Amino acid sequence: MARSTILVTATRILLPLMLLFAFYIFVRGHNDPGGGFIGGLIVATAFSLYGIAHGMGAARKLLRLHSRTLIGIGLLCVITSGFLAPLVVGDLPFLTALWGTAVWPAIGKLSTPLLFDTGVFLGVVGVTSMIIFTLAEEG
Amino acid sequence: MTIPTKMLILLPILLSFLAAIINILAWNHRRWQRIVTLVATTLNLLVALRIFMVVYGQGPQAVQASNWPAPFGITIVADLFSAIMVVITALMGLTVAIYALADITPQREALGYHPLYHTLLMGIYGSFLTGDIFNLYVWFEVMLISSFVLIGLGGDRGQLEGSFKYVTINLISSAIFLAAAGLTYGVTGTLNMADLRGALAQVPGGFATTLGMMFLLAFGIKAGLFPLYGWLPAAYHTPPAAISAIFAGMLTKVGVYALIRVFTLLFVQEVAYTHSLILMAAAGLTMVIGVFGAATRSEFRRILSFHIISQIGYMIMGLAIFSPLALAGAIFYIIHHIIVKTNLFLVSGVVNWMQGSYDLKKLGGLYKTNPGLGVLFLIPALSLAGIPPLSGFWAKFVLVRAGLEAGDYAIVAAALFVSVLTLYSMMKIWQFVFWQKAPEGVVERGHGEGENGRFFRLLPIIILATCTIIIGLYAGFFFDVAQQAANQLLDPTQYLNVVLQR
Amino acid sequence: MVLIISGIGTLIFIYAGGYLQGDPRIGRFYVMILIFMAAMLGVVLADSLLLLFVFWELTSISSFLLIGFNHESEQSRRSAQQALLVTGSGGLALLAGLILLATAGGSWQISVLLHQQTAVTTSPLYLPALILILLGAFTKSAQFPFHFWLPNAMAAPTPVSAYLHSATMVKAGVYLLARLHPVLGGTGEWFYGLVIVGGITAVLGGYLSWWQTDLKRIMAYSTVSALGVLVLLLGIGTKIAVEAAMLFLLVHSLYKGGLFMAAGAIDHETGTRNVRRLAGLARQMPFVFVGITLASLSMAGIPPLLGFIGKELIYEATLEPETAVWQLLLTALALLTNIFLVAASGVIVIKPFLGQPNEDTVQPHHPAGLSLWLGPLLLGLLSLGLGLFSNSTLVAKWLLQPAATAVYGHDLVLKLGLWHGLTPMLLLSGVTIAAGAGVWWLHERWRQGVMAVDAALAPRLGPEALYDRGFDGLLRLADWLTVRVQDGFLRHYLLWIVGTTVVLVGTALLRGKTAVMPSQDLIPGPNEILLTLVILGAAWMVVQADSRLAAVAGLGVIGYSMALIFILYGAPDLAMTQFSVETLTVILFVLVLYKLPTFETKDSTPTRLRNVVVSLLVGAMMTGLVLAANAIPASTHVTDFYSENSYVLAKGHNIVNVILVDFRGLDTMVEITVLSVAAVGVYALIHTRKQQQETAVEERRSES
Amino acid sequence: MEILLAIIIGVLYAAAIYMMMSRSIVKLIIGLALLGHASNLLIFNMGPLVRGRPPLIHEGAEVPIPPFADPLPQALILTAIVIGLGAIAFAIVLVRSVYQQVGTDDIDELRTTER
Repeated sequence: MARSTILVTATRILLPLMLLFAFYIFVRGHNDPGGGFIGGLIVATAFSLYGIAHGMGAARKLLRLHSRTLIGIGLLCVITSGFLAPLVVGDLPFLTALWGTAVWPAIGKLSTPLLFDTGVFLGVVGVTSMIIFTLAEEG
Repeated sequence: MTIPTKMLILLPILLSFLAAIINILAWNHRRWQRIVTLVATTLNLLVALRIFMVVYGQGPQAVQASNWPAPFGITIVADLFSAIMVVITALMGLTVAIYALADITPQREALGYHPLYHTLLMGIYGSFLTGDIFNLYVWFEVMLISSFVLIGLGGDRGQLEGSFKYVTINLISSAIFLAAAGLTYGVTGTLNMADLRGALAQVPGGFATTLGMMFLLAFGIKAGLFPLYGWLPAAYHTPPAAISAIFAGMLTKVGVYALIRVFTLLFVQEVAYTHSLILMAAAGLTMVIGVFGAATRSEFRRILSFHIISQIGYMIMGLAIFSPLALAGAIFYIIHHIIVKTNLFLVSGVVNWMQGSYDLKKLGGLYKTNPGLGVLFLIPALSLAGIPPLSGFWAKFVLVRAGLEAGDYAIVAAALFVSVLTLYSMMKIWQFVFWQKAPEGVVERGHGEGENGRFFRLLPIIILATCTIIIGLYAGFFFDVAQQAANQLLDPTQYLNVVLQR
Repeated sequence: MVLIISGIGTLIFIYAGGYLQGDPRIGRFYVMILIFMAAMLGVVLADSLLLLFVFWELTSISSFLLIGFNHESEQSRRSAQQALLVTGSGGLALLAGLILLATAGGSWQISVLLHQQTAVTTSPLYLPALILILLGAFTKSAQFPFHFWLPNAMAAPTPVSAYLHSATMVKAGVYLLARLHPVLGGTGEWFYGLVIVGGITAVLGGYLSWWQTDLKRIMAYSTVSALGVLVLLLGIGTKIAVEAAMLFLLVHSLYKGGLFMAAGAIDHETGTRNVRRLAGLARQMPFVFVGITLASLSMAGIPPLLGFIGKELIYEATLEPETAVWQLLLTALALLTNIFLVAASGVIVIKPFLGQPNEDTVQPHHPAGLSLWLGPLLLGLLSLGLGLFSNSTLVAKWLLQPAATAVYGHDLVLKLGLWHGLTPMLLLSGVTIAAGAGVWWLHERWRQGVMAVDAALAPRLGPEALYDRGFDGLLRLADWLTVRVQDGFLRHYLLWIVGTTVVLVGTALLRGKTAVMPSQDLIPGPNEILLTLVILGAAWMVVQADSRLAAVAGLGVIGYSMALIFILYGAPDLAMTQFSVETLTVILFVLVLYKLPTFETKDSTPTRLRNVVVSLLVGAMMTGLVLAANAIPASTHVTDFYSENSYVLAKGHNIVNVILVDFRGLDTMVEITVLSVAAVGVYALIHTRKQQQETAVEERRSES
Repeated sequence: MEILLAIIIGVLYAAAIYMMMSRSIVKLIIGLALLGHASNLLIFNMGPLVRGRPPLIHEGAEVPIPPFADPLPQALILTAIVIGLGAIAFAIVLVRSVYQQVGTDDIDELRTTER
């Protein structure tokens, strides 16, 4: 695939910006439009752009983790966020929300819904990158 | 160890989910995947039995996921019917997993067979346990998409063709389901099924019946009702035996479960129209047309596939008659059918493993070389045909009796007629595969693979055959349970109270 | 009955040991026979109708397995299947009949039902119950027109024929009728049903047995005939008739068991059962000869064997009915039947044992062993002994009287004897024997002619031919229908589904007479109208597209327009998601589609027209549904709860997001799982292909 | 606008069904995608339409100020969209595999196992 120099340069700048934006969208999701799903999609789009510019192998390397592992970790976050309440506090149903008290910069209070949304975020990144990488490499 | 009920009911779902996650993470470690699969399915059987005992002893149990009271959160609820289905699912989950140890090739395992198997089970458990109509849609989807992948996994041309039809038609069913769920919310403002029971009664102008018809179509496609079943015989005979066995046993029954659930809990406004007319006609036609297919095909698994359809008709017949006895018969039939049908598919797999074909004309002589397998085939086959004292007889007996008591003579006549053809087609398989001389060129295979393959293949078949016999011999107990489950369905006061925390 | 089952069963066991000597499958055989024996005992001993039915079906199944014992022969398999289907269908009718009977009589216990005769016979369920039960009994006991399976069942090994298909299983139907006689009997329907069917069966069976050449078929038809006689007697239902039936049951079991075992011995020793090819066996097989002679004499009703007493009682019974017409008719039927049976017994004994051997005949390899001749001889002697001592207490009081009492429903005292004085019955017996001898004499001369007539008629009009053709026709219909419905065309499956949807949902919608006017309607602004037009245009573009790209572009336009709708009506989350998902979908389409061929319009115009009509119907229906749903006011309690508690309890400002991650978090958990599975699926599909290519490459490499 | 929306929904369903009943495998997939759109729009129309007021609670407030759009259908559609994406992605790739195996996009050819 012939790579255009503009795209290569652009993605180098674009990638961190898009990642930052995705993170922003993801974090503000609980209070404003956004959330894990959309954030994840943006990340995946960023990596695909990078892949188109630099080759899918490079994008894969940049992602470090295998998409499959990412999916697994995402799902693990989801189920963990559900199990926290019944296992830690006890006698609460699965997925009951727990909230921390300390307020963290940028993300606010730690909570199980946040962990849940993180799981969704990671899962979506894994899924979309897996689909795109597989298809692009094969094609 | 006692598990709090709040956790217990969700455990079948969560254990499967967890197993799937671990299997995704352990993607390239086949040994670990196998261990996880066996451990998870075994644990689930124990959990399922525990759920059954709790529900049997203390009545329906509910848990509000995320701790929001119904109808605002999503309620997971197990009444006796659900509990029965969960136990059966767990039993099939374990036995088929054992069979799969020998049947699923390493290539398929490398493509994600293990995680998919667990997400499939997760979807099935979820469908049986949820008390929310939209949540039911979601569970259906996870079950479906897992089945999509499983059915196409590692496939040749035939398998791809089958799965293509399967995918297309099931996506249509999903679309109808989604639209129906949306419309239901539109006219009632709620999605919780217990809440919907009261709300639908308020819906004016017979619109509830219209919604009922949409659900009938959505679930009818999954259950394989006439004339919506086209995908089933097109697809079920294509994947490996272990996969088609779990499909044959469980997937259509999820549709039947959903039909029974919504047509006892939600759509009981115009029973004379919905049940006595539409469902009754569907039941009769499904039975007859299905068995016609079975009587005339000559491929082992295609015969069995058509039988699934035919027997779905019996279950729906119980729902259509809509008396306590008939519903109990339908539930009994489901229990019996899942075990028997799964088992027959497994047997067909063993036959294929030994002689390398599913085509009746290319098989033969197994009675001479493997009389034990013959017996293992005859038990589920005769049970399917309703020969006493095996489980199928009691199921049929209760339904016929219920039909006669309700005065629905036409459907009873159809049911009896269908049983003759069922017997015929089972004997057809028997004659070709076991009695007739092996045709030229058939070589017995499968002995070179070592005793492991044989053991893992035969053990589940033996377990399931034993279940069939036990259900037949202790039919009284099983019928009693089915009757109680049916009573809970027809009078859902307990269900409503426990869900809505009244 | 118990005595017959166990007694003959024991003899059969010994006999089978000899008959199947050296056959590796003898273990299997014994197991099946034992299962059958248990089942048969169950039928007879059960007091519950349900239990009786359970055992009844088990006898059918074990019979199936035993008939097909020589399963590599096509003939055996066919006969086994035929027998199973005929008796199995009857069994199902019986099941329905028994359920009706239990409903009418209010109990499943036979002992309780016995006192419910009035309640049962006056119930509206009586007639259907009777018909169904009779169907069950008639098929099992090989009554006309279901008799044909029994001669075919002779494909079974001889011990099986002797045991199941003459002594026990086929008697189950008669047993059932006898057992239920006190409950169901005593009505006109009962009388006519049994007498007519039994009469036809008796005569037809006798007639057919007389000109067969296969020893076992001769016996099979004479069994059919005997069963007919039994049914006839039970139909008459008087005291004498019941006594006669019970006696004849015993008589028949004894002689027929003996005859079969003898036939088996002959078959075993000579390799043929064709009477035309047997002669002069008396010398080689003396014990078998004695046994078979005694049995045949009993069958022919020659004094002093037990058969004679049986015959006398039958005549006595047929002379009993009130009206002269029936007396005459029944007696004539019995007479005719017995004449044929006399002739048949002549055919069995005289030629094979006493005839002169010629070049056609087969010589036995060696004399029959003890286990092969013991059975026939014992049973023959028993016939003789019981005949001689028929007036003893043993026979009358202990064996037959209780049985007859149970069937008749009232106490009765039974007196038997060889000599009753000069009665009409004795006269009839004389006529029978004389005429029988005459008919046997005719046998040689008429056989050719009879066979020709039969060969011409049976394939067209015989019940077996009708059964075959009926069943074939059914299968052909089934095949036709299946191929029609399940034709492999996905589009047809879709058409079925869509058509059913339109019919069912449409009908329900119209039936419901729901108002289809939304309760509120925003006046659309210009941009909204424009958006609508864009979507409609895009839809048209998709439908009309000649190229893939245009279709995908149209699809994309629709998707993005939807995102706009979402923005317009306060759903920014939705809009963002829709926008990004649509982009991803389009990318996927493009990635994949450029590998696929361009559209070619392959549908014919009528097909397309049909599709247009169906699609428009669906569209109209969905619009109707939406409008109808909009017209119905919905409760807002759920959504109110969300907006009230989203911040207060769930600590989130974005209600949609709070629903997703908290209120309905379970949905999202599953949703993300679905997505993960889909990704695994994409991976699996692509790699499946890779695996296949690799194996193909390897195969090619190993070939070259 | 509800009426217009209802018409759009009907048209989308009709187009979807029409596409699905054609013999081309690609058209079928496009039909499936349309079916998903139609269903989503149907659900969206189930809440009362409100212009430009998303279900957000403003900073400092405890409840949203009415009128605002019904949040529940939005959440349902979000779930449905994501599930639809999964299904469509899989279906597209499946179609490609089928095409590579069978070598035609004619659905009527896909019946070798049903004879």
